[in-house]
Amino acid sequence: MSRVSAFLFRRRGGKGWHWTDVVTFGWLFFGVIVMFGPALWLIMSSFKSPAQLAEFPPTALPYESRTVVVEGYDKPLPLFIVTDEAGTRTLAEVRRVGTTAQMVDPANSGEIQRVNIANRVPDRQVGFAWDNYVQPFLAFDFMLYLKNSVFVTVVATLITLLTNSMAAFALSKYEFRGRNAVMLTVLATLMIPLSVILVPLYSIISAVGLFNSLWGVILPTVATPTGIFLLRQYMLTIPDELLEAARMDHASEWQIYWRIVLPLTAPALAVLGIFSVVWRWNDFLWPLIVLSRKEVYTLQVGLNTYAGELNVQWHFILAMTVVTMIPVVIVFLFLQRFITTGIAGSGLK
Amino acid sequence: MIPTMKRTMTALAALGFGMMTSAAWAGDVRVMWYSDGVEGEVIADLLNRFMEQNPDINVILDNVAYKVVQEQLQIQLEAGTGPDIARVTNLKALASHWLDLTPHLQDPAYWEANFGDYADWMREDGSTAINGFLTQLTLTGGFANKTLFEQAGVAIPGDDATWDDWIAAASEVQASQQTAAAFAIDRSGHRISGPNASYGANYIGPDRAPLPVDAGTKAFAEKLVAWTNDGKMLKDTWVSASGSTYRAAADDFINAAIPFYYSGSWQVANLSTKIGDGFDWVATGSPCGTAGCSGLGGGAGLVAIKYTQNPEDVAKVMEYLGSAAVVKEFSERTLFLPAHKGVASAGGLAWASEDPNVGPALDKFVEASGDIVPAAAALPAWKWGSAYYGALANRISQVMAGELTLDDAYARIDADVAEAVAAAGGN
Amino acid sequence: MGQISLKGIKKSFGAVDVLKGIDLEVGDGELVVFVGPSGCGKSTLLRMIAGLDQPTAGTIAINGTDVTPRSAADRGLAMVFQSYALYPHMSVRQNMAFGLQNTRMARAEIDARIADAARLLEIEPLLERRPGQLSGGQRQRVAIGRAIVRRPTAFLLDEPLSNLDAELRVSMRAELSALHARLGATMVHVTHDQVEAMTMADRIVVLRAGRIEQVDTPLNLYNRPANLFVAGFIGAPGMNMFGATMARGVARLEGGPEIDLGGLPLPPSGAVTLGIRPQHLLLSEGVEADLTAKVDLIEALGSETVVHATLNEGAKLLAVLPGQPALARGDVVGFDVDPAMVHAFGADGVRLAGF
Amino acid sequence: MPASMPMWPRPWLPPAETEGIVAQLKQMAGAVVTAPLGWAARAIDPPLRLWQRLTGTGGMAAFFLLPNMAIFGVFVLLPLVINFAYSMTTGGALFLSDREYVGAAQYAQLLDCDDYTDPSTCAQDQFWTALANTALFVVLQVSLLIVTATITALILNRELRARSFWRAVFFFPVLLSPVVVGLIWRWILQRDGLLNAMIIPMGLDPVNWLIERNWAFAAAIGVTIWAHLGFYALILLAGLQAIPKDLYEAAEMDGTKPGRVFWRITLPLLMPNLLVVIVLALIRAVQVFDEAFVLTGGGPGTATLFLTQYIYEVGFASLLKNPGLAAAASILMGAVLVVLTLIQLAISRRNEKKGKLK
Repeated sequence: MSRVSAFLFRRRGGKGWHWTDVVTFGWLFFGVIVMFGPALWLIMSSFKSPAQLAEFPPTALPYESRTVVVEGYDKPLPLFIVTDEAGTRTLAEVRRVGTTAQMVDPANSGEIQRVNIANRVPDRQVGFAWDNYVQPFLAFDFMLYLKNSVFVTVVATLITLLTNSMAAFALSKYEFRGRNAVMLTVLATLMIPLSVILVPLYSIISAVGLFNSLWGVILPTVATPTGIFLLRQYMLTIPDELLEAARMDHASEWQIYWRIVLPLTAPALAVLGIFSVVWRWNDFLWPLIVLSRKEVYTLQVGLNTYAGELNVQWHFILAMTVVTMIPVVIVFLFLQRFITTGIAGSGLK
Repeated sequence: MIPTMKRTMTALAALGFGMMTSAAWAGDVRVMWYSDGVEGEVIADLLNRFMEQNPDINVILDNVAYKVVQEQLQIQLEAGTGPDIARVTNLKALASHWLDLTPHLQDPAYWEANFGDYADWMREDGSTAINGFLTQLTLTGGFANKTLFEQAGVAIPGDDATWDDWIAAASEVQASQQTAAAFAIDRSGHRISGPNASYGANYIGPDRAPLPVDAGTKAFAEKLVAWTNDGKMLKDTWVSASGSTYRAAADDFINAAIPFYYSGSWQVANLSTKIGDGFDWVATGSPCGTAGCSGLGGGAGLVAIKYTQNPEDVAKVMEYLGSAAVVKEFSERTLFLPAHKGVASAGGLAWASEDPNVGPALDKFVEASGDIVPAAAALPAWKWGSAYYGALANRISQVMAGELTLDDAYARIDADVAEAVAAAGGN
Repeated sequence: MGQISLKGIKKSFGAVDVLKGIDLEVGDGELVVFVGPSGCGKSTLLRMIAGLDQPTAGTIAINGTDVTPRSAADRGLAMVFQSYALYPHMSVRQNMAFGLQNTRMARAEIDARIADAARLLEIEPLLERRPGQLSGGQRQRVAIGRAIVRRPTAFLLDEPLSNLDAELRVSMRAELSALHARLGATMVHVTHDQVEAMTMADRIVVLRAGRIEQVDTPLNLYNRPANLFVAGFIGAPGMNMFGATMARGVARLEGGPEIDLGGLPLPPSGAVTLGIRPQHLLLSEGVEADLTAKVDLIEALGSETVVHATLNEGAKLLAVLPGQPALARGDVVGFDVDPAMVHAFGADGVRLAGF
Repeated sequence: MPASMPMWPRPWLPPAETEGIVAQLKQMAGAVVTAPLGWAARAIDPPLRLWQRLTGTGGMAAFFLLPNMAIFGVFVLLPLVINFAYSMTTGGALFLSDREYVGAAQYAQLLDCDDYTDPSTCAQDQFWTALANTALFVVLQVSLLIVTATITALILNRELRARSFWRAVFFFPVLLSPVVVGLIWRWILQRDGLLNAMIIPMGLDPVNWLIERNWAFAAAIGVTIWAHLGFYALILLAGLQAIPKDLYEAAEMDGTKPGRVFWRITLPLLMPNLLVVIVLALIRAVQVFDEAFVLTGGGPGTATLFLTQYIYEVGFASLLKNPGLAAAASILMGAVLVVLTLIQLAISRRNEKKGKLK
């Protein structure tokens, strides 16, 4: 651990500590706690039993009660640490009646002791409620939902990349009448939140028969103004001479797009791709509205079936949330270095 | 006429999109179901058994979030689509979309006899249709943390204790046991409507149009606000959201942060699982007001939807699920109160729980159902119920948050309800 | 075959007329250089030949066929861009193959052509590299290679040497000339550098402000510039220009000395401009110098010496003298003028008849 | 050589990383994906060449725009148009044909106030409360976000070990779904949540973070910053990395103090990125919904009720939906957004011009 921190905190300059260094590491330390802490806590909590989730104060680690099999009793009995005038000892609880618990010494099962419940605390050990993970996999069509989620994410991302880059190509490399009007429309809709057009969008989806279809989830999300904007800004930095060289090389406009512009836009495409994957994977509100048949549920929608009218089965939701986070994190780990390059180059500078 | 055109359009569009949509096949019956607890698994078991007996009918169970039933189902129905059967709580407001099963049932008289009492909750005013049945009867009522009361040395108030008595007792416990508050009520207009009725409130006018907020509602609302302000009522539940958002305080009760909790019978299974051996708890029925000691009935209904392609199969599924043996098993396994007259009056339900607190609690709710006052009994079958509940929760919580005065809130509630009625076309 | 003929080419961008009517014939196998100051329209003209821009008026014919409406892809020309415009994501080989693949050429043929061009340009070891990994000169060769493999009707070169450092530019210049000699193909070369134009061209087209000023071989341009602009543009350092007034066959320089230019076909009277190249001023041996000037600055280059001087009348004068004459700043020296080397232009700037 | 040697543009080369990325992507995608894609791209080339010959570049522009604009038109523009039509109608029906035309009545209803400074005098008091909340939220959230993102970018731009690790730390929440973000923080901030459990042992009084009006509002701001900080910090970081190092070296030679370096060198050169960040952050702040909705549900009372939530609840979530009123509210909101769009446009225009001058 100390070696890790020595590595992380060692300064390249190697000179003495300037106040800016103090601020830097203060901020970074704070960042790790505040940024990672909550996620770590989410993961820990996903291993807690329902009762433990409702507990206050919450514990950092998931615990489970220690039990013991005592002669004369069919089921394992939970162990408690009892502290009273007779001293501190570990007893197994047989039953509790009001404020009094009937307990036995596991070693000496004959004698029932009566203990005030205020004097005992459960004897617990760190234990992971794997059931939170196992149960949904058994009861819940996880593989089906995963398939749907992957389909939506992959197809939506591919369509997004293709159609947005084509549009961005036209908007950045051609002069034509109405170009500014198109650009203006795209920019204006950049800021229309989905929640505002839910009802009309829903009526369109249901009119074209895409209700309860994964395409109903995919299509409204792929024509992202953000994507066009990002890609166009990047394409503006590609010199027109390259396109002219290709024209001299007998290339058609389509080939210019496909073989010259598209590969050169790779960093911006990577950025849009990452965001598209993250967005589509995490999409919740819209799929929830469009999909109400289990064959077409995505993970996020399937997860939400644990939210009932009166009760929410948090332990399952937490566990499945952790599971659904994994692919996004993996995608990020693989592509994270492209993000900076892509943003740097995408004309956002 | 218009809906037919729309469906033709939809069908044409579906053709255009080829196999993108999974069209319902004849013989398929889709059930849209939400779960609060284990009932999803239980119904899946029951339906599997049904399919073994009826191999020609394929029942598909779509477990959805409650939000879907609450928010999206209505829009699906408007569009003339939707499942064949759905478990719904907003029964009355959507009544025009339900299928009349009468011509498809083998024995309508059985349905009339056993589910007839609640049939009005789900059919349009004046109709005699059989649209479905209640999967469970719910009744609002209180729960007390017996262990906390005992530790505080405070006696649990008796059956005819008033709300004031209960809150006074719970406050003593709060003071002695240092709990966060004395009590909590779920954030829901439905939840406070039973107590309102106990103070003489009535929402329904002679023409079945909504009445302005009356003295009974005001009496209880004033108490709630006062209790919130002096820290007796847990502030979090009501104040922590805006609009008509539902918030339950069950976790606070489970966590022993409140000695008294006013919710309803559906919580029994939940409390049993989560409290386990943590403390003893009892169901208390509803405390009394000046006009009675009423809770508010309710329930989730399983209804057939009239846009189905194969009503005969739907009727078969409904007949199976509504049969006495199935209702009994469902109730026993889910710890829900049955809404089936025969099953309820026969008694002897073998509750599938080892928790000693469960049986007495459920029995208490059955007993308390006799205390429902007429004004409360009429509410589930009233179409503007949801509008009224929503406005109550929305505005009273604003008073608790210090944003409105009570008088302003009453005026706002009346205006909100009137607006909702107007927006819905006023019919 | 690679004849290009331009007829009445005009080009306007909005209200700005960039080209004001260009007529030009480029013969097969000829290396023609367009030269002129920036903004003269030379690059625009080249792009119109290429098909990358459309003329506002006029026709372009290649080998007698009117190609004006054809797109760049269909004119059979190849172009080398100033920035080389190599596809950065392709290897050198792919860069060269791209244009051939677009014409659906057989793979074996493509490989053979690339191998030929690579050998010719000595870039064989670079074939698998990316443009980013090449030096400027190497990129230049690749850009030329990409044009060569196409076996085009004509090569269009848009300031291909301007991004190279001075030394490399000189050697590439020679290589390009050698290449032209070897390929025998028509080349149209655009440059703003008159040295480049002089050293490479079969014929030079001097452009200014959208018009052709003169078309001729390099030496003819040097020896017989058609007007003041060409005279000033061609040759380095630039020609000395003196305004003069003719009176009785004697030229009187502005406010100063008279030079007897007997025997020259000068008009008997009126204003003329006399041009004398710095190389054509000789140090006067005798007392009777044609021009007397005071030396301001001396740039000794070894083989020659550049003298900046001021005439008594205040006009500046530049002379390039052979060898290393013993001069110092402040010296007053006399220069002789060889009348045969004097250029004379009329008031309209056009070379006077008889010169 | 002529004295006025023109400034020729340097030959364009993509950022050095591009080639690596292309190679990587190719490897990752593998022949399985690229082969059919390449085949498809080749297959549609001949018909497209014909199309190009027939219609010229104008036709090609249309071709490239068509797929996106078709989808865009049906699923973005059309709903906006329908929404406008909705705002002129009343009733609970979904299809326009079933709705009753009422003209501007919904707008009148929304704008019906006795005193515009006091939402409680308005017929739709919660609309005005939401509007006021949104305005305050936008101002506070955006300014705080900019400051924290700038600090983070400055720090990440220092010569740190494991810089990509630190970058990932701050970027990571961007990957989480807004619902998850809201849930996590609700658990941390609720009365019996993690934060109170942590401060009680420190001898502090627990605070009901989501129930106290000001704390709840602050929580909404803090959590949205938490979720988006990384994205904006990265844009700013890209800008910082583009600032030539020799400027700093020159400043160091001059003995300039760090604060002065920041105000006089870093900030002016960072301005283009900063403007982009401000505009994007403004847009996102006006649209604030998911995280805040899950976190506070608009409470306490209506202290964190924002416009989008109001529209969502009125038009969609409540049992008695009023899509007409919601549509009218969204059109009014749109009017505000159009103003922001114009600002955005002006900025990007200016940047483009600057780029051309360079």
